[in-house]
Amino acid sequence: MVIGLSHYLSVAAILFTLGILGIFLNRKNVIVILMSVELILLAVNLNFVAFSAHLNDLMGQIFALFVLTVAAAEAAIGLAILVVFFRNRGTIAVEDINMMKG
Amino acid sequence: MYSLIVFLPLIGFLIAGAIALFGASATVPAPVGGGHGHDHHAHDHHAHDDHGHDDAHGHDDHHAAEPAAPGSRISELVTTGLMFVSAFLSWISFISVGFGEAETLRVPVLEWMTSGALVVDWSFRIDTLTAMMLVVVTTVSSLVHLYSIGYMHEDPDRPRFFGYLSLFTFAMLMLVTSDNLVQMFFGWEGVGLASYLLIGFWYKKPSAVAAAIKAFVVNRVGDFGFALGIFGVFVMFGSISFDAIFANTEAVAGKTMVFLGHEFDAMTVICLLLFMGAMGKSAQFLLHTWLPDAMEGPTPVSALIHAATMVTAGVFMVARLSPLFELSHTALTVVTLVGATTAFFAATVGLVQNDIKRVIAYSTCSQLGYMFVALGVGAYGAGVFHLFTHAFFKALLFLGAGSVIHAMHHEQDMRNMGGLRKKIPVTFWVMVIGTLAITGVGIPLTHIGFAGFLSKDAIIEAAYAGHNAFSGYAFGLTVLAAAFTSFYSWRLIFLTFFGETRADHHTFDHAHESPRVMLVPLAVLSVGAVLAGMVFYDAFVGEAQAEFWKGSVFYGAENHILHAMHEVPAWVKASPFFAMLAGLGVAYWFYIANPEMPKQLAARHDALYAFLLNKWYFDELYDILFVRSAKAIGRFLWKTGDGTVIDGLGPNGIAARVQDVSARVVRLQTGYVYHYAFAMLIGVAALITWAMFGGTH
Amino acid sequence: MVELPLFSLATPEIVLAAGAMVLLMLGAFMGAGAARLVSSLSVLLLVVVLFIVIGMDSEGVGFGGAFVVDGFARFLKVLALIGSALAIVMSVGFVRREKFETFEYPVLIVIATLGMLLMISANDLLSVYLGLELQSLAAYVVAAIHRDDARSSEAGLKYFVLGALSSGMLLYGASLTYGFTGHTEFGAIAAALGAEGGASVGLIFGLVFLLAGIAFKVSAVPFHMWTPDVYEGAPTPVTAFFAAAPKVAAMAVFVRVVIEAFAPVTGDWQQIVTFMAIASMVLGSFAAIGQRNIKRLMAYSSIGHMGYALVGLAAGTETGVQGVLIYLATYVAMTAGAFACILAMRRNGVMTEDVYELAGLSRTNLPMAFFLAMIMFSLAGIPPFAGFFAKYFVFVAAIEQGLVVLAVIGVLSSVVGAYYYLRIIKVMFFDEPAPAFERTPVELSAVYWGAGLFTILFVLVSGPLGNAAAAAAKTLF
Amino acid sequence: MSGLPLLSLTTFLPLAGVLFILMVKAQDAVALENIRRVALLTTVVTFLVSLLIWANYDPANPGFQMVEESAWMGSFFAYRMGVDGISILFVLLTTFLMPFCILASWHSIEHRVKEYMIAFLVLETLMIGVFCALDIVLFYVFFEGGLIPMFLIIGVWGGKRRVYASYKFFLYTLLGSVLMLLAIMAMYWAAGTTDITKLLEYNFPASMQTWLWLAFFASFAVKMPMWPVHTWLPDAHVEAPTAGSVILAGILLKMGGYGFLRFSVPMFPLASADFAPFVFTLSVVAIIYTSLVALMQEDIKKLIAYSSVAHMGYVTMGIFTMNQQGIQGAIFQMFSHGIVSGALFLCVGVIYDRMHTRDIDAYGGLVNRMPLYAFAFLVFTMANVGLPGTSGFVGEFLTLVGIFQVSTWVAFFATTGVILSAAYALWLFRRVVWGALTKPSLKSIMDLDRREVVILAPLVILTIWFGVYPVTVLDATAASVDLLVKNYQAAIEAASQTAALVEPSALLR
Amino acid sequence: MIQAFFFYLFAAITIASAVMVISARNPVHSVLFLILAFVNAAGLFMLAGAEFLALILIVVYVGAVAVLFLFVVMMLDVDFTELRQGFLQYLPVGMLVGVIFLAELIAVVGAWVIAPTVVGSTASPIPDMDQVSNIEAIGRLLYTRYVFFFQAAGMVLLVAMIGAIVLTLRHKANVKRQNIAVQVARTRVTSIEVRHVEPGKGL
Repeated sequence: MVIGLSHYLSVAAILFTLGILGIFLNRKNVIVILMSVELILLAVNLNFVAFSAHLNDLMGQIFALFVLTVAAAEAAIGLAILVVFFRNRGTIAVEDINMMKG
Repeated sequence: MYSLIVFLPLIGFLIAGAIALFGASATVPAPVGGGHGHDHHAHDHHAHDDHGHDDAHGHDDHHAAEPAAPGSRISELVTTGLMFVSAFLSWISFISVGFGEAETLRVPVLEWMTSGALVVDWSFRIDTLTAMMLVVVTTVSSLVHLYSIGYMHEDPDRPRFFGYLSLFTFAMLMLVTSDNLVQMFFGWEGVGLASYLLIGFWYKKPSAVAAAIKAFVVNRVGDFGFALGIFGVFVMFGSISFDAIFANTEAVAGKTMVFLGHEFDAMTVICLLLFMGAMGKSAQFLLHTWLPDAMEGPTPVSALIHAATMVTAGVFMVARLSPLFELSHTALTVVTLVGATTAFFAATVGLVQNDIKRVIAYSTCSQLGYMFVALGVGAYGAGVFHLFTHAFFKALLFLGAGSVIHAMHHEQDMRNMGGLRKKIPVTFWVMVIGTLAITGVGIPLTHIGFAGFLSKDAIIEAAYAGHNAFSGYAFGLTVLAAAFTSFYSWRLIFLTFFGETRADHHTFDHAHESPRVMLVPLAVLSVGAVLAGMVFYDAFVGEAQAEFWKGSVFYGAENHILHAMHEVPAWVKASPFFAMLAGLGVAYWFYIANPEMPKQLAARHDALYAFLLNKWYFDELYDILFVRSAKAIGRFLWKTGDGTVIDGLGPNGIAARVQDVSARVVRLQTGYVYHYAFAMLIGVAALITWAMFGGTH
Repeated sequence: MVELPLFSLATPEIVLAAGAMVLLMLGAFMGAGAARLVSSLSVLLLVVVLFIVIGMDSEGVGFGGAFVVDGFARFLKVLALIGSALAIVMSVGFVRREKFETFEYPVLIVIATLGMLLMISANDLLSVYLGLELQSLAAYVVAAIHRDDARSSEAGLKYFVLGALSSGMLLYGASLTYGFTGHTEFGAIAAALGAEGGASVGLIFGLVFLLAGIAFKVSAVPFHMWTPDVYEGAPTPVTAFFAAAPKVAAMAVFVRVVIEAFAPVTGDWQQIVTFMAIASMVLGSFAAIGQRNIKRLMAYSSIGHMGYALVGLAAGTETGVQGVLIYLATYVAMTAGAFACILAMRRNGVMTEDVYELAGLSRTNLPMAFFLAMIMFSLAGIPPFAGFFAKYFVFVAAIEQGLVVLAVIGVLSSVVGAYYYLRIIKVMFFDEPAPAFERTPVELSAVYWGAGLFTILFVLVSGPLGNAAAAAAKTLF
Repeated sequence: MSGLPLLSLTTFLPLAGVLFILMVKAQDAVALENIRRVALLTTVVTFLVSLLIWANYDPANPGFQMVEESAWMGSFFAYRMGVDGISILFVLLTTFLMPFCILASWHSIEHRVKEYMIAFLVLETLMIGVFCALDIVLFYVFFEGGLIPMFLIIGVWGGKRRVYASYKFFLYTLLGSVLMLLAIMAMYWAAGTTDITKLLEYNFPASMQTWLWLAFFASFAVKMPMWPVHTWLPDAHVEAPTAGSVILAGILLKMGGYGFLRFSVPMFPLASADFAPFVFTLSVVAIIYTSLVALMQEDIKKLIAYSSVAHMGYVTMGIFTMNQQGIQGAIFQMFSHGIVSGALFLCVGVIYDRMHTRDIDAYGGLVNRMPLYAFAFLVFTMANVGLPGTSGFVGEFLTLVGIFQVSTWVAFFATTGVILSAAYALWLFRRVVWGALTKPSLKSIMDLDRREVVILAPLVILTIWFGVYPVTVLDATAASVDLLVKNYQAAIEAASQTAALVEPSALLR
Repeated sequence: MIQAFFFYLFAAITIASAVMVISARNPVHSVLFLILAFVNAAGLFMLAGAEFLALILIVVYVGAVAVLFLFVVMMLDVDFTELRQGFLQYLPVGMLVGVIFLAELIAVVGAWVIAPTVVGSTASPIPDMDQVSNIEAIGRLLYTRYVFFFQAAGMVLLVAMIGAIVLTLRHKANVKRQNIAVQVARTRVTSIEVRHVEPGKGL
């Protein structure tokens, strides 16, 4: 049984779907939404790596590398904003983030 | 010369109008402080026709008579003077054209409209018919001017009045001198405007104003047909100039045109449409309702326009267009029918009217019916002849009635008169002459008689001799109408001048003969009423007619009516005379011998009496049919059509829907971040699904 | 062994990056008092870079195909730089009065601008991603920069969460595209697609995800949801910044991706863009009607305007791209002018954002009312103002391509949109005056005078600008 | 003389006045007086300059004259100006009416005089531009740009419901014209030019013509306005200040008719032929419907507004007769209506300035204290009614002559308008002018002052002059209209021949 | 075979952990499951031949990012009892969207094709593992051809740094801070004041 490209892609697809599902299912905590986004990024990286291997092309890996890097930076900023928000409002419940609407 | 005839009244109008306008503007009282009701200047909203004297209506402030407008005298003299010049020139031209050798003359004045094939110019066409009309118009007009100097003596707005009179005369002259249909239409509507202004001269009287509007609008109904007729002429003939039209009648005859989705004989359509205009202007049956109401105007106005001149414009038009009408048997039949019906209808209504002017008005209406009967059977000369004679005696009757009214301090109800014969003898005698003329007194089977005798009898004979489907009908009705005419005319005389007076003694005691300036025109007209028929009979319908008319009224090849009418049996010729006698007898019996009789009769046949008294209920019918329904429809279209439907479904409705949509869209923006994420994800899912399964794949 | 990349192509970016770091250092060492100096210097820096962009004559592709400089890029870079510079200019007074003056703010704007320049010049999915993240991360931070203000931090949080999700989608799309074509460089992608002669289902998948990620940045429907909230919550100068420059960069990416990389599958992306354009125009028009908050109103307005710009893109032709460029140019000017006026809405030391606070402005401050009115007419697309010509060009392109339905919906929604622009004018001109605003700071009045005059006199300068846009558009084809 | 760019000069001269007015900074009474004077002077000078256009105009030449052209925006569109027999009258009408508008606003506008005058001058530029533009995009720019000053004029200086009216006016007309914009773009796409002279020569495919025609129709029908998209007009008229109403009725409505003549008929002849019955239907409905509605109005301006709709019905009907009389009549009708309805609104303005109400019921018996006014009002009423001898007659008559050649049904119903117009106009005259002066509030009303006489007297004279001697106007339009009609007929003929050729296949289908 | 076994093992654990991430009651657990998912994904990377990335994922991601998450979750004192409420409210629509995505993705994946021209024409082919290690190959590309990306990533990190600082760093007035420079610069003169005290009077 050979593990081919489609196996990897399937795993990535499932991860991606789970990430999306996570956004729908969770409505209480912003952090879990961020984690769902991390899952999506993981799926992306898995895709890149799989394609890289399949195409025999390093670009995929390099792309994934940068994705990791940027995702780290993104996480830092995101969490910083979250902290600021928490300081102002004392909550990070998703439901409470609705001062502005309409 | 013709330009002078036509434009002198215009100049008169401009001068008088300018005087009136600036005079009025200069004498407008300075603003009065505060808003309290009747200050010294505010009395002028009372009706003007009771100026100067006390009357039964209790207006107590006449003594503070308004000062006459500045320039009153000048405007009177100028307009009257110019009118007399014009009248004098008209007679010269009448003699020279009608009895001389002059050919049909065209006087170009100015370009008017040019658009492609449509060329309309201001220009005059002078032939016998025109010259005859010039005489009628200018003579009556100048006499009315003169008469008005006396009659309107106490009115403060004389410059305006004389301006209007001159304007009217100008428009009428433009009408009769026009050499194309559009200029005729100009005159047509111009007299409409002038009559509107004159009827509404006492604009403070609501009834006068209402009558003015009614006159204009009803006339417009006729003009509607006239205008369509002009269009039809242009389409069929490619021109609206008389020369071009008359030259091509043969080519167009028998052609058909599609009108309102059906194919009709072109000439019939055109003639009927044009005749509709004539019906309006000449107050024919169905479009007659404005004429009695028009009596709200000052009496000289009634004499001038609603008796002698304007209303005969329709007759003139049909005569002028005789080359067209000759080619449409159907149209002529309709003309006969309408004319006869009008003659009869108006006569019946005239039987019971109590207002002295209204009686004469219905009489006018009836006489116009006669003229149309003549035209309808093809006896154009007879119709025009009656027009001619009628102008004199009807003007005479109106001015005489005016004199009566003047004497009675603006009392117009004959039930409040009586016994005036002694008080105002001159007026009495001229009225009798007028009545003799209108009832057609003369010696049967000869050509000796008052004006109406000759012309009316000619018509009745022509009706008998006519060949169309309604000529018999016309004959019967005209004879009957002649009896009625006699009855109501004598009734007028008896009620007014004979018996014990029914007026209050104050009025009666103060009744006085009119001043000379009013009596002179009456005298002149009396002469006309007596002689016009006898003098001109030959020229108009008799042996000399061909060289008199010189083709200005056209008789078709098969039209032998002028001969036939002379050949009718003697009983036919005598029938109007006996009808007249019958009418006179009944009138005498009712109003001299047995004055209680009419009341009993009216009581016994109250339905019929009311029917006649209310003019066959035409006003009421039209009120429901047109006025009220137009208002109701207008209101409905405004409120429901524009308001609810168009605005409701259109701008306002759309605006409201937009607001709704907006509110709904805004509600999507919940403020919850996960909803936003949902939107994105669902959006992507939808787009992907669409891109994969829909779209180009 | 591998030739060194041609750095000179990236001169503006390098100068900007270096300048940003210098300014950062300056601020860090001078402390809080340096904010104004840093602001001024960053404007100066942006202007310098602006001149470098205008003055540079080298064009081409560098860094292994990742970076491209062409007329298109330069046109939009100029716009982005102007937008950013105006945003900083307009913020100076605001941050001081609102008491959160920090030197990081201008530096972050400068870095965001750097990100935009990278986006505009991006010729590779990876450089798109990096430029976009650089710009976005800076933007997330500045949205929340008024950190003691709950609304500001909420705006930052929303922007961030949704932004992160959108970059996830973008990346997923990029990965699929890479997987199908084996390349991330636009030219190579196009070549691979061209050779294939069409798109496989997988690529369509990738394309949609990619476009979704980019559409988020231009706030096209249905990826627009963040816009109103973030615009409202963020400090007003930040909103002004968001509304102008980043849209330019994102639209540049949008254009380049679809025109350059996905040219062989035009039919596929065209319908997606068409859908987004229609949805954006309609939503922008309808949702703005009920708004009282003028920043929120401007948010919906910008959604709508991006829809119009996308109309030009949907055409996918040179004319269309030219239309997009002109649209962006006028949009930046109008937005800057409008926000300058919004920033001037200050009474008794408090900013007001309610539309009705503008009541009777024409009698208390006629120039401002006049220019704001003209800008509103322009935004509504009424001739003879700039906004009309912008709409004209994009719709011409759409009609040329037979996208009649799109054009009809577009103009109809512009009528609906006119309603709310008119309301602002109505409030300013027809209503009874409210108390006057505080005296307008000179930099704000300068901005709205400039922007207002530009919109009014655009009709005179439209020729050269149109030609420049035409030349810029030509480089893509 | 001919070297001068007369059209541009006329068009943009008012803007020079705007600059002068902008320089006036002071707010005192003297400054206001100066602003008014500058505005008046500007409009008068513009009128005088426009007379030069008339002097240079050759009525025998059916084509465009005094053409100016300069590059503007690459290949997309250019600055092109020119006049022909169809447009020159409107240019003159515009420049002619403007001084009256300024004069009419002399006292009635008391606040924000500066802005008011600027709005009017800008409006004048835009209006002249509409009639001079020879580039379709330029036309559109002027056409729609005119909405802005008018919107402000109604909204700022209007009556009670001014906001509703101004919105309705703006959005309604905008909605129509954006569709036209799309059509313009499609034409550019098809013909590759926006030059009107070239577009006139271009043959658009028949199927395309239909859509283009409809799009243009959407715009012009609203602008005219035709039934059933007329409801903005009464509202706008009622709320607009007097001068605004004058311009609205006098000029802005004419843009619709001008548009039909300039674009719809010559450029889309086949579609025009197909849609002519449709236009006739709407026109006839407009004539009868709005006349009936006018009958019931209680507000003077609203009544006149509805009568304008009815009169515009004659115009649309005349245009689509496609014959010389109909089209010339339509042009004349527009020209005459510009003078007459403008004058009527000025008349309303006179009494509104005194009494500050437009309720018909609030008046009555004005003739007692205002004879001059009554006279002027009578003349205009009669012109409105279409009395021969006034300018109102000529247009009405010619259009009806035109339509009678095409359809007697339409002519029949349209002619009923002459009855209805008499009814509502005289009914109005009766209620306002005639009758006894019983209302206390009117007891001290003053007649026309010198300024008002200066405003109304020329209009009275022109109303009668053009009724008696309309040849000047008709001659000016004759050549161009002739060309228009010929080209139209040629196009129809060509199409019918090709249709004859393809008919068998069409049958097979 | 062994490769397949490990693939399925890693894949199964990754997916299972991902499910737990989104469904865990406690966010702390979620983070921990996230870490588990990352680690297993690193295993998958390894299987695909991306050794460097695999290790980076563990070192950087698990070591830094995930821990940061954990830190924040712990720091923000969240009331966990409420967090589960309404968990299922959007399950239907979420499942629908999820199923659509998954179905389409699987469809795509199942029928995955690579543009035929692509194979062999890649921009940066992976060199033979025996001659050049994965990390060296990446390095060679990263610092030459893709230096632009590298620098840009640097700027991104700079922004992250500035952003984190500007948002969260607070100079609280009531907190005493150590100022080393001041401490070091302390001299006798600034520290000690010698006062001459008059005898018998005190200060």
